[in-house]
Amino acid sequence: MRLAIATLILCALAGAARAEQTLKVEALPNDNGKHLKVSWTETPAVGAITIVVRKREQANMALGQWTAPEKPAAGADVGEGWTIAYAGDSDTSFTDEVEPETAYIYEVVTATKAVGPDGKPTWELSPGVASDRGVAPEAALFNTDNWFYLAVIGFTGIAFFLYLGYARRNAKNIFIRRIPGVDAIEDAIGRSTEMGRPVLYVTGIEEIVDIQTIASLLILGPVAELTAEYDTEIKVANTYPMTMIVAEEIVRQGYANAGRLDAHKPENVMFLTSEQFAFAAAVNGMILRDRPAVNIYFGRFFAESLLLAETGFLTGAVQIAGTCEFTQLPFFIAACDYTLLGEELYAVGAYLSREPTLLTQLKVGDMLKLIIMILIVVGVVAATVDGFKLADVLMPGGE
Amino acid sequence: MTELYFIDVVGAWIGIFLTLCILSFLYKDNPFYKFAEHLFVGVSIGYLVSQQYYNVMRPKLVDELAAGFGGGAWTHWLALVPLVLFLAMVVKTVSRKFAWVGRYPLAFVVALFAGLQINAVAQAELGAQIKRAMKDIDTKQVDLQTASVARLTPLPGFTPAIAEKVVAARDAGAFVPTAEGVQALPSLTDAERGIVADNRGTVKGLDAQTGKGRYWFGIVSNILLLLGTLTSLLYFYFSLATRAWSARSRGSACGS
Amino acid sequence: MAAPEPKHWTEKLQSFDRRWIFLAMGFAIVLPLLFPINLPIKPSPMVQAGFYTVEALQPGDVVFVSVDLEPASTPELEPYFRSVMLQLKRKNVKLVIATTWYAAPPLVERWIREMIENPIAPEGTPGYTAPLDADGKPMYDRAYKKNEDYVWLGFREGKAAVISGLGSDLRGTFDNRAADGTPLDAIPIMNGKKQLKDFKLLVLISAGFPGIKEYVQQVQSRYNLRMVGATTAVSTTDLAPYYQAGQLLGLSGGLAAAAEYETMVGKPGLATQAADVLNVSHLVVILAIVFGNFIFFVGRRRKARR
Amino acid sequence: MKKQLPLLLGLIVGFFAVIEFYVPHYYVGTVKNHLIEWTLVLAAGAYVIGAINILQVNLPKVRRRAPDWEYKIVLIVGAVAMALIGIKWHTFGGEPNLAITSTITKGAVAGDVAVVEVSSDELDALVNVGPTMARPLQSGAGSFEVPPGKHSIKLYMKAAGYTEVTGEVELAAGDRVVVTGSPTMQWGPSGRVFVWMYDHVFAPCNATMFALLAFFVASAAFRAFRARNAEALLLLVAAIVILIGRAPMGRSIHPLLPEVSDWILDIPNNAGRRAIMMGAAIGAIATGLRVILGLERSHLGSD
Repeated sequence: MRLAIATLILCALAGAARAEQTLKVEALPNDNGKHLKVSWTETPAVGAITIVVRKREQANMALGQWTAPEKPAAGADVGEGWTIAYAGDSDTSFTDEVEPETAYIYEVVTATKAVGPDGKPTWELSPGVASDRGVAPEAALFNTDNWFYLAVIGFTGIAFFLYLGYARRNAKNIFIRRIPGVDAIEDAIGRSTEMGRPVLYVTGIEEIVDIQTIASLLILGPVAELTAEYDTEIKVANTYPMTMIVAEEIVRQGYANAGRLDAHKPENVMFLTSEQFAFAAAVNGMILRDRPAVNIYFGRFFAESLLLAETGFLTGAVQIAGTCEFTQLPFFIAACDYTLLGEELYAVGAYLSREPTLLTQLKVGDMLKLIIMILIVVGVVAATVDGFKLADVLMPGGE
Repeated sequence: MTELYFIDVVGAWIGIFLTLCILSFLYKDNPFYKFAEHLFVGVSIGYLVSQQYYNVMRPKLVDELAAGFGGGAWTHWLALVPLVLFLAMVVKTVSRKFAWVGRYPLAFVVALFAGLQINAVAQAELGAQIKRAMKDIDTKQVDLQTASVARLTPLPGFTPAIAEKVVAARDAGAFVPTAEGVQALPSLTDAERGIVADNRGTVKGLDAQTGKGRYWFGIVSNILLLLGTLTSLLYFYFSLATRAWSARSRGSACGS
Repeated sequence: MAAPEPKHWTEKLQSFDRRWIFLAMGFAIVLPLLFPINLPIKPSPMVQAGFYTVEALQPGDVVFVSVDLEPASTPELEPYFRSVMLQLKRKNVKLVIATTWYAAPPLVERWIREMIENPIAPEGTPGYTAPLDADGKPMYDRAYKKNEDYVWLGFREGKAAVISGLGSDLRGTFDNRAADGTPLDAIPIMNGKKQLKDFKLLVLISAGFPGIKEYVQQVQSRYNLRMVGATTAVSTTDLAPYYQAGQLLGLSGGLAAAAEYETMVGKPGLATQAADVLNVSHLVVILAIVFGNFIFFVGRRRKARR
Repeated sequence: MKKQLPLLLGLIVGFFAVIEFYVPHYYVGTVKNHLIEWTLVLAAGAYVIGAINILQVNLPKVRRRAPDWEYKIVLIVGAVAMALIGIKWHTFGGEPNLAITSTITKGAVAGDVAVVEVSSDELDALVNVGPTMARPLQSGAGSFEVPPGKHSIKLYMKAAGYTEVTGEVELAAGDRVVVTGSPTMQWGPSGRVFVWMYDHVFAPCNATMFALLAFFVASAAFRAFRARNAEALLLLVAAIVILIGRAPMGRSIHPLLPEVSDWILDIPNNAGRRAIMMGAAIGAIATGLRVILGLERSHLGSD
């Protein structure tokens, strides 16, 4: 026992005597399989720099068989199989990007400026400290930093299926609060039939890759059904061709469900242009010249929201808008008759069709919101009372 | 400005003419606006078609297939997949009988981005906002005696330069750790002294946020923020009818 | 049919034609341009933070500039671009420029020809005193040379996906070549630059989506990048939380902030002139609100008394 | 059967898109990038169908002389013209020559200076010899005295949309070099006519449409901010405080104004914003799941 302690003190002393450079190479947790973390202890004296070189494990080059170039930069090849991974003077660790599934050996060296025999500046290298065995990056299969998001999505999925059974059995007595904007849709379409003017439906300014555009298209189905039943024309303005193709399919489906497939006019579902303000100009033209009785703006909108809404007000149309784009809500509230805020856009389908799956979505959303509210209160109390950061436990990575 | 070619001078006048055409829309819809609108929409479509071809179709489809034909790696043949899906979409718009073929590209695109958006939204919107909502509401004052440059910079009246000067003065020992001391710091330029003076204040300003105790205005604000967030979340609850009374007034608030 | 009772002036007011307001707004925009009032401009903290972060750069640093806008947002963002380019060029900072907006390339290429390939404020520009560098010499900006002092990478379609691509593999996203086809390996300022984190600072000029928000969400926290930005007034409230959370080192939102940035760089230009327009037009909007309420209350009292 | 298979494809692709976020393995990352690239190609290809749709919508109106049919012609002609201008015609006969040709004759000039003589078919091209500023050629010719050494030469036009002809020349004292090369007019997205249309049609219309917003904000404010009830009054007061607070003059009217307007934005506005964002996120997650799990079929069309 005493011998062990003695040797410990000895090498501690030895360590202290000559500040010896140590090198550590490790694979990163939650890594995509291409990164290695290289760290060392000694920082170079002023004017000197640290150079770290790497080589594949199989390359049977002996250590130290390389010369430093005049201006060492990361990525430069030096001698057989060795490449510079890092050259700098301030850090004591860095993350290196390497080929996946290959083991690498690193060597760290401090290089001080010196004048070579032929008068040209060269680097005088201290004896290199190399990692004893090759280390390969590890590709993780599950990112532990993101577990909370998977939990949220998993909960939503499972609760969805559990509640769906219940919702299918008694969809009638499921209570959901009134949203004035949604009730107004059916009255407005009725009004458009009386006035004999078409319904204008704008699916937002974003491509189909955006969830708000997908939500807008899913609402278009029931709305098209209503216009088929009330026997009035629906004009759908789209910003992107892909959205137009899906919208045309959905409107056709709506007319088919209402049994009025013959009344469906494919050319009423239009691709105008993808440029934001040219689209606003084209829709303004439609509003002024076709004079629709109802303007429905569902989806993602940006600066052109007020252009459309103000022009619509000029023609006296009933205007119903819905978006999650926070910066545009004030413009819609100021200029439209009814505005759906944020998540109400996703709830419109449930009100129009009272379909079990859509009602389930609202109920599951409420459950998730309740859990999140409790989490926030608990998190704040914990953070305030004894500084325990629940947020960092739930979501380690990120801001 | 170097003098322009004649054609560019003509172009400038065309630009002015079109600007006035569109501004005439403010008066009322008129043929000039209709002309400018349709020309603008047409030109933007042409711009998009050309831009989409040279920035997407050419590099990601035409060149890939050419490389594939030229005996490149097998990965170039992957570009056939979008080509097949695209042809399926064309078939759908052309013939009603084979329209079902067009379902595959639509299902593929809608499902892919629904999935990607779920995660993006879960992290960037839901997760980030929950994290911000969970912050400690007990905000302490910043102690000028010990705070680092990074802690000092966000204070009102501070810039990175002022923070460094305060830390330097503190290390030199000649520094009174109060807002007054900061303003009276000899090494400040008068522009910086003006900035500090502008942001003094015992409620919300520099004086309130520096010292050893608590920053009360910050605490009250945080509590209000927390309560505001929770009540707003409840406001949108689908299962509660509490909003019936406000629905009527909100409905009329924005109805004219 | 007796002649209808003459309309009381309050009823006439009810059908007030909104085009008078358009006329008032028109004058509010034109008059201050002709007769400048030059109200004082005091830089706000967010703008100062951005200015000082850029000021801290050293000659020879390489900065990534993302210009995500279209002609519509030029009035709010061109003045900032001109000022920050002057600030960077007079410090001889190298520039790598790119865009994720399809409507931007011809506009950015014109700006490059006007402001980067030619000096913005060379020696002897009236009303401009260049700041002094470490050893007291006045720093002037000069004509930058393509692929030596700056690189124009051009545009890539894909919106937010491009930004996450820049974060992980910048060269792959631009197929290893600049907009004019020169391979990136042949450009000196590009060596060692494989990802966004290899740049000293990111200067993001964004008019909307995709823009600063996508840069913060996709790459800022993952690669711990230093970023400053400018945006339009309407998105400022959307992006201010990122400044408060420390993810953005500085933010200048809208024309007012661009005017502040111009005064800090020391070369007042378009934004400073337009700041007066901003003040007067804000006044017109406030008057419109007050006048609207006046009509409403007068009308309601009239109805109540009848 | 025709609807089950696409739904299955949707389920697989959607499930992968969800899982991708949680598996850092680089295989998964490359597969995701390929999928995204395919959707980009699909979206670009969709413009072909978009163009067909535009013709389907507008041509009947022209044939039937529906109201405003003349403007539909302007639209179609504008689109077709801009698309044609956007094609790189100048590269069809092989890429234009971008390098200068230079022939050096030794010892042709006295003294320790060298002469660069430039001749170009493009009569008013500009030429940069080494660091000197651009100098226009006189009807295609020009000669410049330069110190000996390496010089980069660039021939270009002052208007955008032309190719640049560049090259390097190594000159010793007394050399005379004849440099020829002429910038050619480009077509396609950075071509002369395309950029002209962008600068003089696209940009003014784009900017002016955005400018209309200033007028509409005033008229919307005039109409909407009427204090009908307590809520509308609150809306009105907050709007005015922030309007003045954030205007450049705000700080000089009263230093407290920007403070109050910032507080309104930081606390009450932020609370509402946070709740709406969280609620919208929950709604988006539920909608996205509905699409992936195949509970939503309307986008796949009728049988």
